[in-house]
Amino acid sequence: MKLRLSQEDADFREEMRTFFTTQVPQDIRDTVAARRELSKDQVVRAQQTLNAAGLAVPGWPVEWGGKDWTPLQRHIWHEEMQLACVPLPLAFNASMIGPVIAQFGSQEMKERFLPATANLDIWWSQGFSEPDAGSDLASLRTSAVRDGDHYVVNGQKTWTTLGQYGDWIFTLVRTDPEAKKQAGISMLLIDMTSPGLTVRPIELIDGGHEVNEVFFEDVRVPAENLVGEENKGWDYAKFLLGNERVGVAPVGSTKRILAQAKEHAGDRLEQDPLLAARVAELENELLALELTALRVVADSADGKPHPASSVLKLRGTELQQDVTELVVDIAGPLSLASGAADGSDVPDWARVATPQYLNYRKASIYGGSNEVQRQIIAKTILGL
Amino acid sequence: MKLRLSQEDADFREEMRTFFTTQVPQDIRDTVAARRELSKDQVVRAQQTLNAAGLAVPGWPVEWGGKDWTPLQRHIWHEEMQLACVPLPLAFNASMIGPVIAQFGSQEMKERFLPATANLDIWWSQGFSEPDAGSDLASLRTSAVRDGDHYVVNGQKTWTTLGQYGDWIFTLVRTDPEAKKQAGISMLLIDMTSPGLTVRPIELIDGGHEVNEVFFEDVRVPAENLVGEENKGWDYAKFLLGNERVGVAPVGSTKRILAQAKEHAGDRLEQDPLLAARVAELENELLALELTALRVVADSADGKPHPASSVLKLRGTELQQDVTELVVDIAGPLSLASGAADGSDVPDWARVATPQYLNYRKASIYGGSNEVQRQIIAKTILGL
Amino acid sequence: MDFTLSSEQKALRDAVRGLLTSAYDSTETRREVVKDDPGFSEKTWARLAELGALGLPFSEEDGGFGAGPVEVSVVAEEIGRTLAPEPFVESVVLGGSLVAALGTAEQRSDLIGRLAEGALVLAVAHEDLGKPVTATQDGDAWTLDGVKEPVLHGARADVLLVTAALPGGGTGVFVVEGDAATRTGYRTHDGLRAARVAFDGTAATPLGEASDAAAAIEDAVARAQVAYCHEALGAIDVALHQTVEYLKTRKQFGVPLSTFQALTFRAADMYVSAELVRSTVSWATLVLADDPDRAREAAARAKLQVSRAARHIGQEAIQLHGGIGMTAEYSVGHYTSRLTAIEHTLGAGSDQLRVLASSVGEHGVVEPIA
Amino acid sequence: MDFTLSSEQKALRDAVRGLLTSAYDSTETRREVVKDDPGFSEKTWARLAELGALGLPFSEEDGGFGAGPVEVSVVAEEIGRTLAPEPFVESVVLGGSLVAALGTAEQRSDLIGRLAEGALVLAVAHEDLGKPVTATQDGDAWTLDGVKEPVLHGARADVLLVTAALPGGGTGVFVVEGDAATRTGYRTHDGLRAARVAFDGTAATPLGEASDAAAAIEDAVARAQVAYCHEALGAIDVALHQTVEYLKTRKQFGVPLSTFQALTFRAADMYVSAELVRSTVSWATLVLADDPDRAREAAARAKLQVSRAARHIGQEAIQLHGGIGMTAEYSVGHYTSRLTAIEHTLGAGSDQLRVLASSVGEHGVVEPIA
Repeated sequence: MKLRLSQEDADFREEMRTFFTTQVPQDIRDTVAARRELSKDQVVRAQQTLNAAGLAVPGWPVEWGGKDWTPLQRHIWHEEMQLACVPLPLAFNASMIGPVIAQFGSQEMKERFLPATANLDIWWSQGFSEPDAGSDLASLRTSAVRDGDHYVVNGQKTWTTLGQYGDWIFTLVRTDPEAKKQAGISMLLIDMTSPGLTVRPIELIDGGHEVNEVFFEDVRVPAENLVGEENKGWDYAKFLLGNERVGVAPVGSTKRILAQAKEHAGDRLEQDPLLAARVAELENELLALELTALRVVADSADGKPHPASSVLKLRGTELQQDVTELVVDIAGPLSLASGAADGSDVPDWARVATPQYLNYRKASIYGGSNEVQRQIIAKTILGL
Repeated sequence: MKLRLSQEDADFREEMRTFFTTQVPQDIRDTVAARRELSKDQVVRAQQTLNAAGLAVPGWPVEWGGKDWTPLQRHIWHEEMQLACVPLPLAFNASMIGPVIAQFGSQEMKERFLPATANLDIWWSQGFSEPDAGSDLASLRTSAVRDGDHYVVNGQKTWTTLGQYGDWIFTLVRTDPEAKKQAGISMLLIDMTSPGLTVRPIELIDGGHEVNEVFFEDVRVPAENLVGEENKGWDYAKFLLGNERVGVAPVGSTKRILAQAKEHAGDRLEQDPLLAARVAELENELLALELTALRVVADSADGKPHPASSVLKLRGTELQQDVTELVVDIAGPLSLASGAADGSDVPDWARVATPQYLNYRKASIYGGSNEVQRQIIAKTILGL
Repeated sequence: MDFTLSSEQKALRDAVRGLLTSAYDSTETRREVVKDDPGFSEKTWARLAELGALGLPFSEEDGGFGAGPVEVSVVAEEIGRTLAPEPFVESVVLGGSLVAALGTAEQRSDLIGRLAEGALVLAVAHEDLGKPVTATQDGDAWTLDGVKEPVLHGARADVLLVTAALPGGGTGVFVVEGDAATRTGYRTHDGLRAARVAFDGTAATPLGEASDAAAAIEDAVARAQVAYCHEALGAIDVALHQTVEYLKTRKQFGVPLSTFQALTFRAADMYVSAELVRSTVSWATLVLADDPDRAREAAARAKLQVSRAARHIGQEAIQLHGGIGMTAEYSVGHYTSRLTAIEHTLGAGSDQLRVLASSVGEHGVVEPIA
Repeated sequence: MDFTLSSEQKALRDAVRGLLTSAYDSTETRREVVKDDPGFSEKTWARLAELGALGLPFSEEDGGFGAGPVEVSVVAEEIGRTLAPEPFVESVVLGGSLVAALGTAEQRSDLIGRLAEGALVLAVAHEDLGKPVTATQDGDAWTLDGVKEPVLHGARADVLLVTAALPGGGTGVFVVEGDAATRTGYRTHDGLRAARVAFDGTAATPLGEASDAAAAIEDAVARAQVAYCHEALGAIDVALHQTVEYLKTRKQFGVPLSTFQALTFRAADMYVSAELVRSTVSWATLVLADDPDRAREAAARAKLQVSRAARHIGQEAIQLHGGIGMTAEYSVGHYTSRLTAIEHTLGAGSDQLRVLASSVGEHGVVEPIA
């Protein structure tokens, strides 16, 4: 057991820190620091800056732009990005469909999609969830029927995050209606400009527009856009969802927001022992989470997932929510002024506090709810 | 809606307060205040003092010593006893078997048992739980087989609180082994000096002896000791367990212990804002509980149980546990000195703090665990 | 001791409920109403006046109906149940209480009379960003300088009641015509409205005497806090009810969610929170009516309990709904948003806790009944 | 960054585990051992010495084995897993650290030598009831006056290390032969032993110089705190494991308890707590080894996290067991009792939180790696 980073890792951290704080455009980092919504252009520019330096998709195979980093180095890369207010590479591209295509796609598919995916020339959306299949993803009903060289897709997807910017969408579709649940599912890549495909915005409770419904009405998809084999989509989806061990818990950004919260609180940290104690308790909980993430990356060299990794998403989202709630409490009555515009005396951080708090209630729902996480821990780890 | 007590109820409260603080022997009240174990003699003397004044069994029918009080008056009686450090009348007698005999027993059985039960001339024990039937009471296996004028009882009961003092035990026994679960159960009253009946102490984690196992080996019980009808025992047990609406939550004693805790804390309440906040929060939670109890008694005039009554046991035991935990924290390192005896400088309240804390972990388990309470709320009240 | 409503109070409840459930018969209706300024329905406001709801707590000689805190609580709870955006607590309870306590006979008759008729929206400009508004006297004339923000419904208000530092020390309350101040209105996250209100040598009239009104302000704040607590009770009730219904009807993995004990137990805990907070809030209303010396303590206790329950229930209501609970088309998230806003209006739970903690050594047990 | 044990450390763990699980092979065995004074097994203590466990953290020149905080943590965790009542942390970690830091060469060689051989039980008399013991000098001779309580293992100790107020200010540490003090021993709730130890002109020898040793005391306390945290980790692991096994095997209503999702989710939450606390405690040990300047901060953070996790898991372990968990014949309650004792030894969670809260404004983010 040892505490310190090796000299090599310490140098690596310094290199990352320098790159992120000097090479990524300031307007983008300022927007992240202010907890304001990034424009599509900002997300694209940020990722292209990273990609130009070979830092957008380190988890991919080296031949497609990946890095042969240790898990600890990937962890450092991921944390430093967050601490430096750099937007993470778009998850749909970098963590989801990219690795799936690299693993299961044909050579042709790889060449067609991977470089553009790494560089965010294609903005990918995710088409997994359906209105009647929440946590029970496998009960999906969107169908793809083979018709010559094409599949004809009909159905509806929902909770498609940033689908309004999407160029392509990777979907799970039912190709064998007779097979039981998981068995009849395939993964199809669909051009979002295809006739019959429409995107409808869903407004969230913070007033923002970040998720969408996607409707498919006789959408014709070339058969070459099938990933891997027909009816194997569930395996690819499991690979996709289980792929990421590094960066499951949003530690770095939560740390940053907590540090910002202390600045917002200012003198009150000294005057209000209850507030100071709450901050100290959160810092300690967050430290435990970060150390758990470090344990997981340090011990996952043998390729098997570390059992503690399952706590990262669960606890990570809880703490993310606790910290957004803290900021609202520090804002106090100013937290009401979410709609304040030019001329208001309410500082910007206080205006975004409640919308962010409301928005982050999603963190424990999306991407495998915390109930699903508890179920996984109980069943898989504890054998209950 | 109104806040104040009627003049009549205010007078009643004053009368109770005066009686409890002047007529109940001081040594008994001191023992309760010190959170030390009462001797059998003290419990008996306390109840006999109450009974002599007609205050031991107010919930019984008037002809057997009950009072025709309003629910609010019974609530006041119950609270004032606790605040005055008066031990409550033994629940097994006053709240459990007494009302059952009064409701379902023959005239002969009433005359034989009720006066002695009210006066604690008979100390009753409860024989319901069995080792393999925890929350699932109806799966009990102790059998009673009719043999002429007797039942022959075989089996084992457990968690028999204060069984070491018991003169008689009221039991649930299986009289029809063919019937499904609840249907074949009867209630038998058994003299604990009967041959074949043995009591074995169970030591608890606080080192105390308050529960027991009771073994029945061919114990012969006169058939006249059957309560009501054969195979109707489950109904009587439900009546017994559902009988009490007043006093479900231990509000008064928890309030008293919290007030004592503040005395123990002394100056630290001013010096330690976190401690003061924790006390204030507990006081507020306890106020909500007490007010809920008042709502329940005030609104239960029509005889139907108020839905909110189900929260009283659940929340009451949680707060009881929170307050015992607080006392340990106030004692700090002195809480280790639980075995200190004469000559120690550790104050008595600090010595009993941890054993009490450990002992009260039972509060959320015994008498219908808090999981059972949540199940009742979900099913019965919310219809889930 | 009595926690039940009289038959008159029940009739009032039914009338207000009827009015508001028809005015806000769906989430969509409310979203339409709050989309445009002033963020509420002038028609519904007028109907509340016709029903007598806006004059309830005021004496008959001032133009009110001589009812008490219980009647106010009945209206506030229905506001909460429907998330009605009309400024009942702001205008009637907070504003009206100040006028009733401090105003001259003439001011009372004028302002309360118009308020009761639905002809006046009052806003109290009390929050500032650490820099109090100052009042300056020149002969009989007073002017105000400084900024108040956020002022709830401040842009729409016909008349502003402004708390301001008096030249000789202490805090006074001043009446300012809405138009006389520079106002920038905006939407709050719960769909309601607030404003930055700036005073720059703005003409103002003292409400009553221009003397320290701190006690009257605290008292009016306590009344408004308790009314907000009732508004929260209404919202809590609906959020709980909707969650329970969702668990019964929504299927996952082929069975209703109510099959999952981990979820139903959490609903049970929500129910426990809801019942406990109802007890404390109802008690606080009775204290306002019968034991005014304890009004501030009772309001603090109620608001602390509401803070805990509102967070618990608001957060769990969304979580147990899952994704649908996050959407603006569905109502449960709006309840959570409104509960969050109520918590941060007139002092949060943590503020109440600080006050209660500082006096915890001054009593033995807390006795609910004097 | 490395959180794994070396093969030597694993071998040490296995050896200690083998020794302790055979010494305490059942709840009943431990109950027998702790029934009579001194509340632990002298034989097991001697065997731990034979294994080298009692000399681990000391330099070889002082008679130790030159190992570090990680090895100490390995032993402490096994102590926690078996609830072994031997005074490892008290004698070796707290007492031994003070001797190593402050003692003269002669004292070090004597006390640490005997400690490592298992020939010495050291107790540190540090807690008092607000009145510090005072040290008085007369020529070269020192005497102590006052009372220390509770002193863990104080009645059995061969030698006491006593913290005392020096005549010129500051706190010194004094060596007192156990017999020289007036000692009243008693049982603590977790089955271990403590004592009231009184000094009345009792002869004492300064440990090293008779100068202020506050920094060395704080440092030794930090080491002992982290060792206690590892003891807690061991207990937490077993309490969690037993609870999970119980849920799998115990039937209610005809099915295993593991059928009830409300229970299995709570077990999952216990697992989350257990993993998180393991991370923080392991880190604190690495800090002791590699970054001693941060030792006190790390110990405070670890002990705070242990406080939270120990309460959560200790309480839930009993609750999920139901009645059986309350009995002394079953082990899980003993784990809860021991966890409660650890929390209140050398500063509770609330004490750590107070310290951490007071410095929260002095840094931005908390960085685990320097």
